[in-house]
Amino acid sequence: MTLEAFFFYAFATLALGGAALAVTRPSAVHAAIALMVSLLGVAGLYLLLTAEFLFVAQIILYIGGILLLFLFVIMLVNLDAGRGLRQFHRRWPVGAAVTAVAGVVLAVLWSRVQLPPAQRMPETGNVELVADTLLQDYLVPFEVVSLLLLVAVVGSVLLARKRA
Amino acid sequence: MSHFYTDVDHFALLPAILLALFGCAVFLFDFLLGERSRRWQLALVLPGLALTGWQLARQGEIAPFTAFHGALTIDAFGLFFNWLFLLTAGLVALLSYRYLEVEQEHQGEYYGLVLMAQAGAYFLAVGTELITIFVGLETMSISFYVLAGFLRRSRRSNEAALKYLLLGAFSSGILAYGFSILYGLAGSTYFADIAAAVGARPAFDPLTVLAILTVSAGVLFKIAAAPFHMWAPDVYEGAPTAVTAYLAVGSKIASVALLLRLFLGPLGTARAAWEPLLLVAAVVSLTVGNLAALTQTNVKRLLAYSSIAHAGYLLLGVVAGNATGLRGVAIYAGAYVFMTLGAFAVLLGVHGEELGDLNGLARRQPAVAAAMVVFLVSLAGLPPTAGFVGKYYVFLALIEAGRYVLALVGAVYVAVALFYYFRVVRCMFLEPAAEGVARVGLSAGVRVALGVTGVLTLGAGVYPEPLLQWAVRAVLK
Amino acid sequence: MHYVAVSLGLLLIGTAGLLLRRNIVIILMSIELILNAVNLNLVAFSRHHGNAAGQVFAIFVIAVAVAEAAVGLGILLALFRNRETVQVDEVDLLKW
Amino acid sequence: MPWLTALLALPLVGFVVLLAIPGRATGAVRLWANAVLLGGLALAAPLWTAFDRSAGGYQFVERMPWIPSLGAQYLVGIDGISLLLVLLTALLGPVAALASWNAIAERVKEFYAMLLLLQFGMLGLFLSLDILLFFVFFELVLVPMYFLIGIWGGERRLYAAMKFFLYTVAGSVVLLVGIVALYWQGGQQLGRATFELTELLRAQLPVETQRWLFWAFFLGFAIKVPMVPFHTWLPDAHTEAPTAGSVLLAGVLLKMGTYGFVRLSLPLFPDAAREAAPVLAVLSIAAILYGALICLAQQDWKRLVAYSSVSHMGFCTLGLAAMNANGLAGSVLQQVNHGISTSLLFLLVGYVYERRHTRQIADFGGLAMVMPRFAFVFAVAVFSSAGLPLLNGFIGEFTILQGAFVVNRAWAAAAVGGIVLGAAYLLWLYQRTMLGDLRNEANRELPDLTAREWATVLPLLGLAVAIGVYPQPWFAVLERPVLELAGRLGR
Repeated sequence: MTLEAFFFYAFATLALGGAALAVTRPSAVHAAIALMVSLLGVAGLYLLLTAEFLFVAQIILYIGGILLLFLFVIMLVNLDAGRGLRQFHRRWPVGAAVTAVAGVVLAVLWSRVQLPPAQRMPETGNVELVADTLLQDYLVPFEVVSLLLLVAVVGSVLLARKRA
Repeated sequence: MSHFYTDVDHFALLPAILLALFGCAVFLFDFLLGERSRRWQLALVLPGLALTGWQLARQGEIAPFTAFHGALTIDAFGLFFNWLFLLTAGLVALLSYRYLEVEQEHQGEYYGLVLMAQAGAYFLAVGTELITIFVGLETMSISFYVLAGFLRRSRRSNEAALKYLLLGAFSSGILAYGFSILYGLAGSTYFADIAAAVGARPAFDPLTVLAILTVSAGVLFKIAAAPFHMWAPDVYEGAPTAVTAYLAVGSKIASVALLLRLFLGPLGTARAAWEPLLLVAAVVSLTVGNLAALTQTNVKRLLAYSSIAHAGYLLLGVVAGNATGLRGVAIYAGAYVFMTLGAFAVLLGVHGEELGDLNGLARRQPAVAAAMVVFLVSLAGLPPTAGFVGKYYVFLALIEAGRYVLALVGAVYVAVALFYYFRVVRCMFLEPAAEGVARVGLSAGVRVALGVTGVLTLGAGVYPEPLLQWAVRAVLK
Repeated sequence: MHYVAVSLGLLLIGTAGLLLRRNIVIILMSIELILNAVNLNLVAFSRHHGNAAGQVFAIFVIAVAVAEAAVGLGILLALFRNRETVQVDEVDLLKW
Repeated sequence: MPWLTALLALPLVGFVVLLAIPGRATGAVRLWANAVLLGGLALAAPLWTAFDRSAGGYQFVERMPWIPSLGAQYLVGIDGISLLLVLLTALLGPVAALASWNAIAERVKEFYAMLLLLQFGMLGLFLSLDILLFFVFFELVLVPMYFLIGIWGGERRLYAAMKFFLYTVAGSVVLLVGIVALYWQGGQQLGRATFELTELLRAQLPVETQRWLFWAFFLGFAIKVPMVPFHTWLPDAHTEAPTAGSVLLAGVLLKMGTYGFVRLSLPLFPDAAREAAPVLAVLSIAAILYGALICLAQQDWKRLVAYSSVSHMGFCTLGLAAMNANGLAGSVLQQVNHGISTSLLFLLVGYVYERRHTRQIADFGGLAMVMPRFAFVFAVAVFSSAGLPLLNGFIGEFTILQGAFVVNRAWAAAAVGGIVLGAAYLLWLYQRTMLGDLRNEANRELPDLTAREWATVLPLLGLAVAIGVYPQPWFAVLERPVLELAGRLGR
């Protein structure tokens, strides 16, 4: 087993195991911590894929930003008060069946997939490469995403602020 | 300007820039001036829309072109849908004016979000690159999530926003997953490259099928087609009525534009794989929408189910797979804008949403009731209204494609739809009014909106030629 | 290919969480899992194709995830002010 | 002069002007509506003399582009068949309006607005020579009729209005698919897409296609006629509708179905029509006999008249099924006759109902003693409806029987049975209501026909007698179009 393979399986286990825990834990705080583990695993996979920029972005934005936001809200509304309650929908078999069917279909299809031939990454550093691509080829979404974030900021402030 | 951002690029982006600028201006004025600005916000929105319209008109004067290395394609198709967005946003702004005051949530952010949603929709109509489309879609969707929850005091509004967000974000995730597969397939996010890559693969290639499955799930959700429709009735019912109007019209036709761009563009050569999917979705949508609408007592919910059925008709036009079908989709989309906004304008005008609220409307406000009859007849698809022309084209397209059974199914559901639409008519004309219902004055905005939609719905039915000519040009090659 | 399998796993776990759980915060987390599945796909394909477009796409997906989470939690707070619950099916004024 | 357009536009203009009259000025509303409809009659009447009986094809044709992208035009014109139906419509419109003068006290303005809109739709249908235009008018009449029944109808008006509406729409959506398919198939044949009737008649459709299209059209028209087994909407709608509604429904709207057969189904799909003739005939005979038998069991005066329509329209469709000159001419004339005699019956029922507010046959008897003039008119109406010689019904039914006899004697024999039954229930109705002793004291003080009521029944009476005594001019108008059609059908 190569070192890379070892790391891949380790990170994959973290990602999937954390994810599985996150959606099954009754406590929202525990779920958030499990989610963090999962996100860390994904970040590790990014590193293996030589996407250093995303590795950093994942850690800072996701784990530093989004998760913090989640924890903050969980604390604010005292979510764990609901721990003793039923955690799953009454109609959970339907959801489980849908997921299972989708999973089987997608897995079977994926197992037959033939990807186009692989290409080598350019030799430039990852961060430069990403920055170049972003600003040359993806200028429009870059501009639009600022709108998106503006809307999100205005919207969340509007919705969450106390009433006058 | 640099080669990253040429004059052409700028010209292509200008309508969105204007919308964003005016949106920001609304946010800013509200922030700086507070209460005092609120009376003038409409005076900011309408010129913004007018300037946008001017730019669209300028774009329409020249031949189709692409910008940003093919990320945006300004063609008649995109312009057609953008004009529809413009009309929608303008009418929604007019409708919202008094409504927000009555609901005591008259806040400036509202109009800013309306413009931002339209800016996002702009990229759905002209975007030919996955990331642009995705970000545009999300800009629009997030604006709608916030708008749906705009009545913060109302639990129904909160819940509608929450449901919309949870399911909307889920569907965006699935759609993005599909996009990631398309990228994996082509190694590029530009439609031209993806189309070439898909075309080079054999029919029913697993990777293509995977992309189609996930992309269609996401898009069908966005246009509220069965079996991904379950959010629509709740969200339509719970959201503020003016927002529901925007949601039902703006979000739906923007997503239809997205669907056409994706399925006729990069996925065009894989037609054999997606056509059956859309066909099933269309028939199921017609069935679910029409049958569920039969028992509704809330008019907003009824219109939600009917909009699911309309998604079915739109999909039938795509399934037909010929030029007539695409023309039909464009005409149907146009008619849908007029008649649906009109119906919601009536609901806003009478300040009610239950069937019972409409009882005796013909006595209190005969003109409003008469206008509602026109909209309902058009929604059902009877002549001489715009809705008939749309359905006519869809049926014609199906018959040209030899799909007689589908045409017949679509036609039979017209009769079913009439049953529930005429329950509304019955309430307005044949039932006595409840005690103590006062005649409500119509705001100027509602009057204008009713007039415009009424004239367009009836006019496009009696003399459809201009609409047809316009729609013919808008067909994607 | 292995990365794609992990991604599919994340997608399915996220879907299952979304369809089965009642706690709104955990549903929002499930959506984050789905978006991570997307990103893993994108980055893996980016490596495979030797261009950075997939990574750029992933950045945008992260931005979208941030925006959705912020607005989602904002709505949650507004809802919580009106009624003290975060279980989905107690959000029942409208039929779910 | 664009004569037909003027005739068609008049009620529409009247409708728009009416909307401008304040609803409280009921007198002005009534006057205006009646004046407009009478004006329509004045415009239509000269067509009778101006019409060139020796010329084939369509006359007074006017054409304007409407939807060029679809090949649909505003194309109106008349031949002998539509001439008669246009005249009938133009006559029954003012009759219905005048008959409602006192009967309608509620929402007067809306009532007359609907009446004018209805008149517009009915005239448009008989005038249009473009199939899309035809369909638009076919649907256009539904909405005003829905309101006429639903607002001013009897106790079960909501149910009846919805039933009428849904039945007809269900048929017409199938008709629409048929029209679209015809447009497409015909366009393929002709090399250009068009809705123009005379153009489409040139297309040589394969029999298989004709068959599908014929049955699609059949469903739309058969529900409208209505033919058994699609007739169940009719008794409810006719019974619950206000008098004006019943008059127009029975007098004109039902003819839209038979007219659809004559104008579209038979000439466009002659091969399929010939094949379907036995089915049409059997359904027609079933309608004749079934309608008559049901009438014998009716307790409700108006419902009896309603069911008699099923029976009488059966004769019209039987004439169509014969598909020869006699059958077709008789069918068209019988459509006019039925319009006259059934309208008379509905008017008279309506007048009695206005006086007594009951329609139960058992509540009456011996009315001839208190209302002799009424009884006289009613007698003529009953005789005309029952097909007694020297009155119009006889001429129509006799011609149809002649036509049917040539094709199949059994059909004619069964139909004769229907005539006998018809005479039986009508005369029995007359005996139970008009003759005998005055059993019910409430009927003693009933006033006889007023001048206004006379004005509504006299023209119909005159026509019933005129057609019955001297039918030649009526057949003369029909001769050319009917021979042409029979030629197309190969009979």
